[in-house]
Amino acid sequence: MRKAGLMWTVFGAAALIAAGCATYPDPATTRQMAEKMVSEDFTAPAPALLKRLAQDRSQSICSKIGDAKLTQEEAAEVVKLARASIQYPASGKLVGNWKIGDDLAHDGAGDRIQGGRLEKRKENGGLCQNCHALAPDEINVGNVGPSLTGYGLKLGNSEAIVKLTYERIYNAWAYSPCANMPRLGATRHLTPEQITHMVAYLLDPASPINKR
Amino acid sequence: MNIARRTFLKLTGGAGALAAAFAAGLVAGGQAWAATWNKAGFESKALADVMKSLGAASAAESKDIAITAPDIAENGAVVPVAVTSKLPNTQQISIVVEKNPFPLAATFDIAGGSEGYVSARIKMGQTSDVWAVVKADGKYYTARKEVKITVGGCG
Amino acid sequence: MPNTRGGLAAVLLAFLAAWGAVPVLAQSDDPLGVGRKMLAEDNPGELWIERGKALFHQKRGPKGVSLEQCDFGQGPGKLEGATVRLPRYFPDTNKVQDLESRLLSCMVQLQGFNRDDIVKRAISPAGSDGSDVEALALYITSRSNGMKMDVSLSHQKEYDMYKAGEYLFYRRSGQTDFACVQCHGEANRRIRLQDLIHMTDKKGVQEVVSTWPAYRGAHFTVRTMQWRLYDCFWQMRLPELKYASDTSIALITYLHYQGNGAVIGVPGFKR
Amino acid sequence: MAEPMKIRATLQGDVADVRILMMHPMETGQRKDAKGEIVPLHFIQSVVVTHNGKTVLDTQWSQAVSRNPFLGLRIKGAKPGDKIGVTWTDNKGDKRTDEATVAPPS
Repeated sequence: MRKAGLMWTVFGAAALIAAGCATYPDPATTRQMAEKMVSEDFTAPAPALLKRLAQDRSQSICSKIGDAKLTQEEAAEVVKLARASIQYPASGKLVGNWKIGDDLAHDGAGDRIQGGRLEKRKENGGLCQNCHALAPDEINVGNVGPSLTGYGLKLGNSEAIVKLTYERIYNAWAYSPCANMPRLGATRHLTPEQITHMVAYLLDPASPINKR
Repeated sequence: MNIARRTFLKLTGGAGALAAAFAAGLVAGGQAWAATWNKAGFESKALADVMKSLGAASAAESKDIAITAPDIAENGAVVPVAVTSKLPNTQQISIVVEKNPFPLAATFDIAGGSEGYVSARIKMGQTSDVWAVVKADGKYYTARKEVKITVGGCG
Repeated sequence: MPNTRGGLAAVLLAFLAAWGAVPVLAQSDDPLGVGRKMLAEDNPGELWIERGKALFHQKRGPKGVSLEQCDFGQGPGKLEGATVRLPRYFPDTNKVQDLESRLLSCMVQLQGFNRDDIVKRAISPAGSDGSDVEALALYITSRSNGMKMDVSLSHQKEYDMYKAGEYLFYRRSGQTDFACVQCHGEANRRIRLQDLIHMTDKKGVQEVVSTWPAYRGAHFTVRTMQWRLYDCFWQMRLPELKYASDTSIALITYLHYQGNGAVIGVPGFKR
Repeated sequence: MAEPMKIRATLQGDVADVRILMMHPMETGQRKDAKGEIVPLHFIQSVVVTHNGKTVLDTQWSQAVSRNPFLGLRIKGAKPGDKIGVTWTDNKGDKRTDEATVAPPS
């Protein structure tokens, strides 16, 4: 009975296409076609770099189409994976040098691929300026993410805030599953040491971000 | 390589002929502009020297000159600047970018049939005052406006 | 302890939310607007239309023929209104093609150019005066200026491309965790000072599909939709998108269909 | 030999609004190419605009004028069909002349 029904569906769809009544493919077929495209349509100077296109479990969950919402179970899984991903610097010190952090926050370069070449740098830029307002007098800042102006003034620099700030930069999805904010530490875009400098830039009272 | 140039090469039979054609043009065209091009002004590195070269060292500020330019330019390589002079008998308009390595960007000599208005696009290395220096009825006047430059960084 | 952490996180979220709501540059006193308007009024991109027209009619390639027999869907050589229906399915190639992949097919099949050679030069290097393909794409699109985008889905492959494009628009990957929607899913957003077009909004996506090819001020030359997509993937730190690939055509099909009704006006002017 | 200019001249009353686009690299002599070599100074030094053959604007430019330059001006006492001529000359002696007619008010 069930088999017969399935047969009907298959023949039915074929007949509809033949009659000019083509229609949207189902999600599984769409996924299969699109993933095949992704696997064929990109080039990189080294095969290992093509792996950047592969999705990890969290990215796959966080790729909701249109208005589709995360289920509670999915959100919980993303948070769990994010928490497990967080690593701390070998020194154990979560607050680095705010001046280095300032430079990093304004550095949008590193690790891009163009003309068959990888943009090789010792370390990547922190990308903050692209999306966040930073020091009060800065004009050339984005607004995809919330303003970070006065971050330390507002939140202080208690041990708990230090840890929270570090973790949010390392993997924002531990607190906001599937947020737009990249998981900068977890994806290895930044090193734990770089993140400590950004923590200092956000929290240090002397940092330009906390100037009134 | 543009098409026009490629076609021309074919017609004249090679780069040698092209160079010869240019050389011929250079002599005629070159002399025509060389007589008027304000070499001293364009090679000046300081605002005061530019003003001197224009004969505008003692120019007065005027409210009859309007500079239209963005408060913030997204791309310092292409900053639109328009100057409108309501001063009677406007004869010349210059655009000067104070903090450029060579501040004098352009000078426009206006003959009788043209209004006291010019619009152009200029390069700016950094945030700077942009000056309009206007010669009207034999006297010099100025106006200025600050244009902030944000360098695009990546992309 | 978990409570403290939750409490702190809530404080942080409240802080971010409150501050994030205030745009740094208010819409009313748009300090960039004057410059943008002045630049767009006189668009140097128009200089490339004549070049594209000449290239279109010139006998070129190993076979020494013009592109006058190229069929963009309205019949050989018919350019008026051709791009409003692209991408579309073409029986001769049995593929859904956008403007640039179709142009590429014609340059290879009609004119005898080597595909790899054309692809290598399609996106011109920085500092140059642009490629043949860039000028051709602008000229061909300009012949639909003033007409409304009218992409239809009727062939099964068109439906497939549309859905694949939608999937790819939302597909997150790489070290930035970005899909298209992370930057183009909300109104009034900027990367630094550059406006991000809100592409999940009808008006936003219409602006995208009606203004390419465009003169890119920072490059001093004309750029195409294929370049726009390539450059996004570059900025996302992903591998290089192949020119005229199915991935690009799928995304273009998705965007163009969403943007139906937009009135084409090229070249656009981009910062 | 260079690419043609794009000249638009439209009437507002008896004033012709003239807008000119030119294709030119306007090299500053400071930019380095992909190979790291300095690209030599190459820029338009002079643009002369005529109205029915009579010079109405005579410009001197430096390398600080943007690549693919734009020039806008307004000519008094113009009528539909009047001829607007534009000639640019660069520092290498390359030059180009184009002409347009004044369009009636739209």
